[in-house]
Amino acid sequence: MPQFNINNLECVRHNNILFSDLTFTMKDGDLLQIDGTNGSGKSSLLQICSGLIRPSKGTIEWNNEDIYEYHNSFHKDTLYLGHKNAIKSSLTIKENIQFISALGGVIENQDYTEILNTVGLSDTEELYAGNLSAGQQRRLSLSRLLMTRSKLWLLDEPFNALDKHGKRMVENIIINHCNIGGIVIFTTHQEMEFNQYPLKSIHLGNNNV
Amino acid sequence: MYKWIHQFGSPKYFYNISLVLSKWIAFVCIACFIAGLYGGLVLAPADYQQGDSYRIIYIHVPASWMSLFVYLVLATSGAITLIWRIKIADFVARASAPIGASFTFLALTTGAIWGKPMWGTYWVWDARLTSELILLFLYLGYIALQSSFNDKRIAARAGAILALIGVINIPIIHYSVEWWSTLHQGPTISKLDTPSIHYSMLIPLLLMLAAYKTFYIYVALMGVRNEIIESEYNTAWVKKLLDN
Amino acid sequence: MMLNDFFYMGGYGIYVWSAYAITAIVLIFNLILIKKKEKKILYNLRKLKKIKDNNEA
Amino acid sequence: MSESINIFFVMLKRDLILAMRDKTDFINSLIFFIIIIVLFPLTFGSDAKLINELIPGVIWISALLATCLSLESIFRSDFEDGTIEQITLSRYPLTLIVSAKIIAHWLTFGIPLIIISILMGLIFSLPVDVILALFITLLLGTPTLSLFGSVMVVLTIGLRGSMLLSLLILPLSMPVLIFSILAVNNASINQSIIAETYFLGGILLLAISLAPIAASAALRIRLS
Repeated sequence: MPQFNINNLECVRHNNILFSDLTFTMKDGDLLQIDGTNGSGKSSLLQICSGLIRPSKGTIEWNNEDIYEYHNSFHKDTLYLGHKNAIKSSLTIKENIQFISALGGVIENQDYTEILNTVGLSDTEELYAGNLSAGQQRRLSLSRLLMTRSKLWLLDEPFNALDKHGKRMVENIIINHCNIGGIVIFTTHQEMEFNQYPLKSIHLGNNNV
Repeated sequence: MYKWIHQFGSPKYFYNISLVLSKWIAFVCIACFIAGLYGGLVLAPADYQQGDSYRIIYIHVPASWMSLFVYLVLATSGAITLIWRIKIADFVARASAPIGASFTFLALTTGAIWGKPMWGTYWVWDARLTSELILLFLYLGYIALQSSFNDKRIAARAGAILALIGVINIPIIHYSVEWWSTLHQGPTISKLDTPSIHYSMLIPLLLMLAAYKTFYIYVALMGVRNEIIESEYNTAWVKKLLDN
Repeated sequence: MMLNDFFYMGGYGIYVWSAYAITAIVLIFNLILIKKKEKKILYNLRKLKKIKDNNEA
Repeated sequence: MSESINIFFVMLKRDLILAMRDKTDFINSLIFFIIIIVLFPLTFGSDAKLINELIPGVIWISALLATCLSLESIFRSDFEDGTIEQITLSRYPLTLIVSAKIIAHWLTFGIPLIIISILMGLIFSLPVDVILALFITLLLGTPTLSLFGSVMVVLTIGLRGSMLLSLLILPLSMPVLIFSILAVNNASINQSIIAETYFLGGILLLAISLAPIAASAALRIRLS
């Protein structure tokens, strides 16, 4: 049973302690929202959880294994989505989506129309991604949530640039993932509903959890 | 062993040890300089071919040896930084780079000055001078890379990769330059058991080498102490130190 | 006479002594630079500490 | 395992398509390459014998500078749009993906550069042996430059100015340059170039085994 343990985490950026003594545990089906003011370290926390940056203190364990020591097995179980969309504007939507699915480890699924329908980009396969609006690019980027075998999702501001409809869509994808035992950590400063799904939350900035 | 390394790698411990060591090192350094200079400039006889101009050897050869040695230190501490993440290794590399570049610069200028009476010109494309010049570029690149990062931790790790690639390349560079160069004299001291120079010339040379090495250690330790204080200034022992 | 010979270096004096002079300058320069840096760091940190202490008091 | 090989080809194909779509980057560096070569005869006058002696070396120096210039773009767009994080955190070995990117760069930039060099040799009517030596040395040398260069690109990406990149690459590429020039010189006086070829091959093997690992390590460092 996968578990994600954060112990005594401390993050220092530019000689400022952003947060310290942060400890929490996540089990199957857990959904965690991190909020806080700008510069409170939301993105840094997600980047630390993803293994991109090392914390100045503390440990992170996945299945009771340190994520730096066993980074191969950790990366296989993790999906990280940052502020940036990782979409190439000079590739078509289909080419983008093919690359996303290959990187996510889902190869057998060659029919992308359903996925494009789900994220609301139907019949756009041959368009260049550069022609899409910011919101549409975000949707395209979020399509990686549908093409991954990873259990732990780390989403940085997934609702950015999305309209009400898009927000609902992403909420549903996240709830579906949690319902089948996935773990999701996301940052946002918006109020979230999630159809009464039990939502944990961490507030950064005043060091209270 | 690992525990010992970690204890030695603890900034406070290193700081205190290095303070004590520095005094002795300074003493040895000055003694070696005096003895080496006296032996090299006064006692040693003039060379039968090069006359007194060969006396530049006492500052040229140690400088070029040290230039290579310090680069090895950069690469070694780089490897330690990458593998064990010991802070002191970062500091050693950071403190060593400028002095290493200085040694390289000295090896080049003294070599060029020595070249004037020997070859009739300041610069010839001699193998050792040329690879020394490339080594200087490697140092300058290292320093430039390190100083363009704001985050010292990232700077140290990026520098470590550069130094490791550089150190792998140094033998290749040296060999390629040697291959290419036609104008070069054989190494003066390749094997210590069969010295091609007389011992009255050799002993001052070794003394000067010791002087250079201790000088390097002295300056590098001082640089490391600076880095330690700067990065640990939030800790209790540095605060106490600042009160004095 | 002896001293003259010493500085004359069999005609190579200018080369030998300029090489030694450059070496001395560069090495001493390294020493001065690092001493200066030490002073600067200590000065800055002490100042910083003073500000902090005053804030706390 | 087969999945990892698949991602290698996916990455390679993607970078090749991208290079074909955003042609400006590598076409500009190829034009830069040609212009430098043309500048030399303009500076040294039209003495055919002198030019013939100089031009192989000139081609090599131009290749070196143009490679420096073109390498800069190899990871740039991936850093800008966040792809690099997705790659680094993916389930596949980073070295494999990085290797695919370097190979793609060499295919789109190195091969045209070699072809242009041969054409330049023909235009300047160099002896066949010299052109052959140029071909062999460029074939072994340009991938080495791409490999070591890519490490330096990752180290310097996003830092101020691209001068730093050249400052790091040029000293390290000295051996490749020296052995290549020696080979070409030997060819021009009808001597064997086998020894130099072996050295270039050896350096290439070293670069193949080291550079992808170093570049991946550098990537992880730069993202932290």
